[in-house]
Amino acid sequence: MSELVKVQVTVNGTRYEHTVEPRMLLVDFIRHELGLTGTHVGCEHGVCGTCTILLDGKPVRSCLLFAPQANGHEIRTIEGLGTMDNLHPIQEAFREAHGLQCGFCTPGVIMSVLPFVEQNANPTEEEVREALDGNLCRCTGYQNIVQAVQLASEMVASRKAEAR
Amino acid sequence: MKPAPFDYYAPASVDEALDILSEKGYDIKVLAGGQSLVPSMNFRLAQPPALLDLNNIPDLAYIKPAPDGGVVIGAMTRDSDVEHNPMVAERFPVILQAMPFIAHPQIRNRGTFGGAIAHADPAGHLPAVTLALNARYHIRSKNGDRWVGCDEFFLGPFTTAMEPDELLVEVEIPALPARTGTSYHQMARQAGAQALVGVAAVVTLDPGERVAAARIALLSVGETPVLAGRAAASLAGKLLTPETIEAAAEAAATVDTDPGGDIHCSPEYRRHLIRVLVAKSLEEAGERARGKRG
Amino acid sequence: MKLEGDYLFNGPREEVWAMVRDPEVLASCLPGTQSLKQISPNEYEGGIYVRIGPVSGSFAGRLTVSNEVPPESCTLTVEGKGAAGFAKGVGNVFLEAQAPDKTLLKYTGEFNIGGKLAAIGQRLIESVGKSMINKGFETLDKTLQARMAGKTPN
Amino acid sequence: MAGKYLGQRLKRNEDPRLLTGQALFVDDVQLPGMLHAAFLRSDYAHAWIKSIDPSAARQHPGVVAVYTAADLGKIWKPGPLNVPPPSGIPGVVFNQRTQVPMAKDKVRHQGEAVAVVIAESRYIAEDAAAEIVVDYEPLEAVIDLEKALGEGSPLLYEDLGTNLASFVHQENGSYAEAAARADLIVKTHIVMERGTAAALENRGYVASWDNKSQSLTMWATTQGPIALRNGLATILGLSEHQIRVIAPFVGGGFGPKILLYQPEEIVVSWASLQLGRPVKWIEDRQENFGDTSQERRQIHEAEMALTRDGKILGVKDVFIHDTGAYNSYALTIPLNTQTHTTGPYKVANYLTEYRVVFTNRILVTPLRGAGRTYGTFVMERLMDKAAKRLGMDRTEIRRMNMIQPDEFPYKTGIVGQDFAKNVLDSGNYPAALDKAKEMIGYEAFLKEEQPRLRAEGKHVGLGISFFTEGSGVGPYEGARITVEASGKVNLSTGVGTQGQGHFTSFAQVAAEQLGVDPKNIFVTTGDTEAFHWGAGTFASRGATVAGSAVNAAALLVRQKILKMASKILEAPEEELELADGMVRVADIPSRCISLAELAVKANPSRGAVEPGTEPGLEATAYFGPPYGATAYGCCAMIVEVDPDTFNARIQRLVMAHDCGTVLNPMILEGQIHGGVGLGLGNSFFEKLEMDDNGQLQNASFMDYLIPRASDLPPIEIAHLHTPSPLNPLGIKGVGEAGAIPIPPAFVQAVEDALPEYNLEISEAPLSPNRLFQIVQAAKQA
Repeated sequence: MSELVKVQVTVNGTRYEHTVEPRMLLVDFIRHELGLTGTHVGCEHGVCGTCTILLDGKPVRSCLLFAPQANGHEIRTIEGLGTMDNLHPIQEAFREAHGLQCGFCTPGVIMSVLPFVEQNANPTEEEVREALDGNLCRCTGYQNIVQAVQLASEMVASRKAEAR
Repeated sequence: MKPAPFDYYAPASVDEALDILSEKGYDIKVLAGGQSLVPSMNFRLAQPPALLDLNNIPDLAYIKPAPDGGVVIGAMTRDSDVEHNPMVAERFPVILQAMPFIAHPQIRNRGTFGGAIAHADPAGHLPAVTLALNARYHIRSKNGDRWVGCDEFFLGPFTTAMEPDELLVEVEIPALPARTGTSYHQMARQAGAQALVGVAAVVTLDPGERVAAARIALLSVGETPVLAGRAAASLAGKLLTPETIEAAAEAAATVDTDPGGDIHCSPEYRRHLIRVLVAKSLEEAGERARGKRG
Repeated sequence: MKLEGDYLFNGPREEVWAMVRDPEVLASCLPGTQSLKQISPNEYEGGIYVRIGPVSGSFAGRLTVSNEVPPESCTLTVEGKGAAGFAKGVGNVFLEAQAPDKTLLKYTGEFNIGGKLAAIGQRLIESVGKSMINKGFETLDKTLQARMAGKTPN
Repeated sequence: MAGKYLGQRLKRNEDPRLLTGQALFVDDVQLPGMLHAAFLRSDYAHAWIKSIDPSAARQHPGVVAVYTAADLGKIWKPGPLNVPPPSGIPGVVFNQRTQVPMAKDKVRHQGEAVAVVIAESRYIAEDAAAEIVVDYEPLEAVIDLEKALGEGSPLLYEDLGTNLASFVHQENGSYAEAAARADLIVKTHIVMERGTAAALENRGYVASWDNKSQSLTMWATTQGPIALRNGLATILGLSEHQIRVIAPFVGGGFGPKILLYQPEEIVVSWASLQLGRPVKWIEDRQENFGDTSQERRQIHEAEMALTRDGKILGVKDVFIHDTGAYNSYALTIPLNTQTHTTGPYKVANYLTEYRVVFTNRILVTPLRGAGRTYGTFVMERLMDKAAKRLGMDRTEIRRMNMIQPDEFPYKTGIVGQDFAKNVLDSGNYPAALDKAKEMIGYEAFLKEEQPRLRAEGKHVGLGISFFTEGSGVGPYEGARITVEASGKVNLSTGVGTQGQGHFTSFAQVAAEQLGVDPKNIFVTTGDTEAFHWGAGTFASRGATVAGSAVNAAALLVRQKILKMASKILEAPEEELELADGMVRVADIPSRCISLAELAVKANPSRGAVEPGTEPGLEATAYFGPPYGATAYGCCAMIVEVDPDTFNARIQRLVMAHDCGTVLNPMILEGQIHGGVGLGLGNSFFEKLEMDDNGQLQNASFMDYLIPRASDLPPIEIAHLHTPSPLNPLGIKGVGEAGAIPIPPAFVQAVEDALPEYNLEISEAPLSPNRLFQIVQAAKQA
């Protein structure tokens, strides 16, 4: 076993400090050390997108980082969006458009497209499909995910407008 | 699919990194973006005894203009930062054209420009693109700095001219001459999948629209990124016509390369793709060169 | 995977044969070979640490020489096993004297891989295999030159 | 028959949990003292195990135990069959060889488990597994289906003396007689290849034996929790009541998660019993490619006899089916092939015969589509070929051979997966064909658009394919419904849920009967503590069979409610209505009582329950259909082929579909969308590349390609509604619908896009490389 290293990280606004083996994958750290099991594991080789989180605001595969690499960084996971009683607009859009079935890929999908949704008020279907290409879904044929993302873009944009 | 144990080094400076590298040499693996290395480690295909993580060295991430009109890209610059850089887009649109084919945005947010070059995957996009752009690579070790031109850099699959104690610190891409057009085309089975063949073409025309210089680099066709020298030579001094383009594509598919097969692509299909994609890239690069009267 | 090819050595056939038949020399063609131990007149075992792109790890290797017809031909069987899977290559090697100091080595054979190497690395195998064989021959030729230089009184 | 809740596009009850990361999946289970298992698996496809030396692994720090087959004692034996071979077909050969918990003397496929390490973490367990030394004597692998049955082939089972796992022959009428009087006979040789389900969640189990309560709790990614509990009880020598199996949220099933007695289920639960600590095993993606069952490899020699005006006289289909190293699931898949080949068509003379072959590959069990896919592919290819030969329109030849709406129930005489002679229950097949043609714009496309696009240099083709989907088979499912004192309704059933929306659709069924908002109905699926009896979620039967049981139970509770309320409100039952959680007298809404109050009265704390009545507003009911209901549909698509790269893209896809009564159209459409996704995979992306030595060449998502968002077109769906007479709600299944018609429609469209080569494609899946080769061959011919 190699020397343990300290990992200090802010996840969804909460600071954590844990000591782990350097080889621990970031997704295992988030899930099993921090107990935030909303981020899922699908392939552990960076292709399926299920483990996508935001690292310093950008979507990355948490299965392709070692926990110590997150040291000093900020992470956002699905648990950092809305709650069951108060869904984030993107979560609401997924429910409204039936953009999930088994729901296993969903947290990764949502974290992948969250920046896209925030930056695109009215994306075309083609743009949305491109934005979704880094995430595999086996249940939906993507049809309703595409619609959910389009709806989410509208909802986020209109909330922004309201806030102004 | 959990990686085997390793010793972990995360230096904060290049000098510190070079010290560690010179001490460990063959037994330490450099971790840049990790988007190719970590999957291998998760599969336990790669079990390096130690990792040298460069991600804590901010000095290696930058995009700078070169005095000649080119650019210099720090080895740890994230692919997505290159992809969205206006200067790169203006000076080397071919890089921008190739970028979206590198896996997926989530991977490009983490993967690095230098990491892809040093990894030297014969199917990698960036080795071939920088080869077409006649880049040179700035390499540093405790013993000093050296620059290796792209024609001498790629020695075999995943094998470069770098020694185990050396680090790639930046990539220098020279300015394109006037009347130069570039193009990138590839065939993959789906977005983000391995390219079956990819072609980067850089074509410079003389004032009479004849080919003054051409560099055509191919990926996924051999042991390294391959510069299609005979194809380029066949165009020298000629107008780009359907006939000369076809002849060049033929040379690329039959003289410059002897492609092998894999489960996605038989050698015959690969040859076919080389013909089609070289032709398409030359045509587009030529059009773009003509559009730039400079 | 089928293997086939040739390589022209700059040396007499007997010298080339002596090299091919010398497992230490053969082992030197593969970077990372750690040790080699003779376990029978025609069998050798050793460890090798491979580091090529996505693969890095230790393999236990075994080399068997059979069907020997000195200095013309033999069959080399190379087997390797490690956490990443296994590989087995069987090559029939023929040496043809083309001139007093030119020997053409021809080989035909088959190369099979299994486990993760095959499952994850199939697209790489052909190019890596070709590259390793060619590099190996280059190393052999260098060794040959060195040996001959050592033997020739200048 | 849309009601207030039934048939409505209601948002799903389960979504808030799933969307916020609060839904529990098996790998989310964390227990104090939990250990982690990693299996050592064979790299060889076929080898004798000469010895296993686990001593180094046992010494590894953090390792608690290492077990091999030899350590399992009495537990080690081939598992029971999941499904028996069919009764009622004469001359069936069935050589039973089921999975073992870990290989003992011989490994029969790459990925087969040979040892397990139980350690403090998965990381350590994997480290130690690499230290186990296994001495194998490799054997020649049996991969090629035809060679496997030939003289001198190596054998998977020496004692059997053959690689033949099964032989089945069925014939209705006489094909020979039909062929003798035919004007035309078209023949085809069809090859379909294996893919994998690739649910995004891999398999996983957490077993926790509690010594004090002498009970085992097992969280499992299973589609059949009750069957798993019963099986484990038998294997481990426990009472069924000592085991609780929980299938929490499951990240996609698609078939393989219904397979029981999987080695890891047995080893993990047994290890927990041995060690008195919870043990977790989560399959990783690489393991999934080698240890989770797969499907879709058959070779068909088929022919069709027709009159010169296109009427089918008979069909003959002789095929080989790959079952892999074991046949634990018996003959469900090839039986489905047999019953689905003739599909919607009237085929008076039908001969169907197959041999099942053992090969050195992971075992084959149903995967979304489950045998129907090949049958449909074979028949639709024959139809296309016949249409071409006769110069007929491809939809016309289909229409003229279809079973007409007044000909139901239609008996085919062929025994299917439920061991009943196949009967098609209801439908309007020509209407679905017309609808799909209308949606895709059939005539206009062929006459105007295609010629115009061709003139522009575009290679665009149309494909259209019809299919049936036998669904909703028995034996039975059950449900229990309780109105609680809070007014909330509790609903439990024995099936598991893997994303089908049962938490919502079952609530809708109950809500309709009880007049309760579905949001107030708490549905439990997949927990053996909540319901004791059931079979599982497979064969598109969850909604049909369990949904019908829910309806039956809700009806019983409704009757109890009405009976009680009638007394209390002093009004006849016929005058009462149930709505908004109340029972009201229809004309006098102020005379009412809430279900909550009724529930309290039904479970009095003093006094006495009347003799002959039961306490509580609760009922349990079961439903078992006599045979399966047959859904059907017609799919049409427009495909563009890039003549330079031979890449093919579906531009538009329409589906006219009939699965009887619709519980929730939103969920139903989602099922079709997902099926289409897999269908496209089976058409152009998903092939497991196996070499002659049984080494899988693409055991990762880097090389095994699953369709992505930009690979799929928008999907347009139209519903037809022909209720099934086989259940009171008139429901039919839909789970596999999308997957079935895509490959034949896709290859037809590709042929249509490249008419200059006169292609005859007889395989699936294709790939750009394969299409290139097919075109090259056609150019040379």
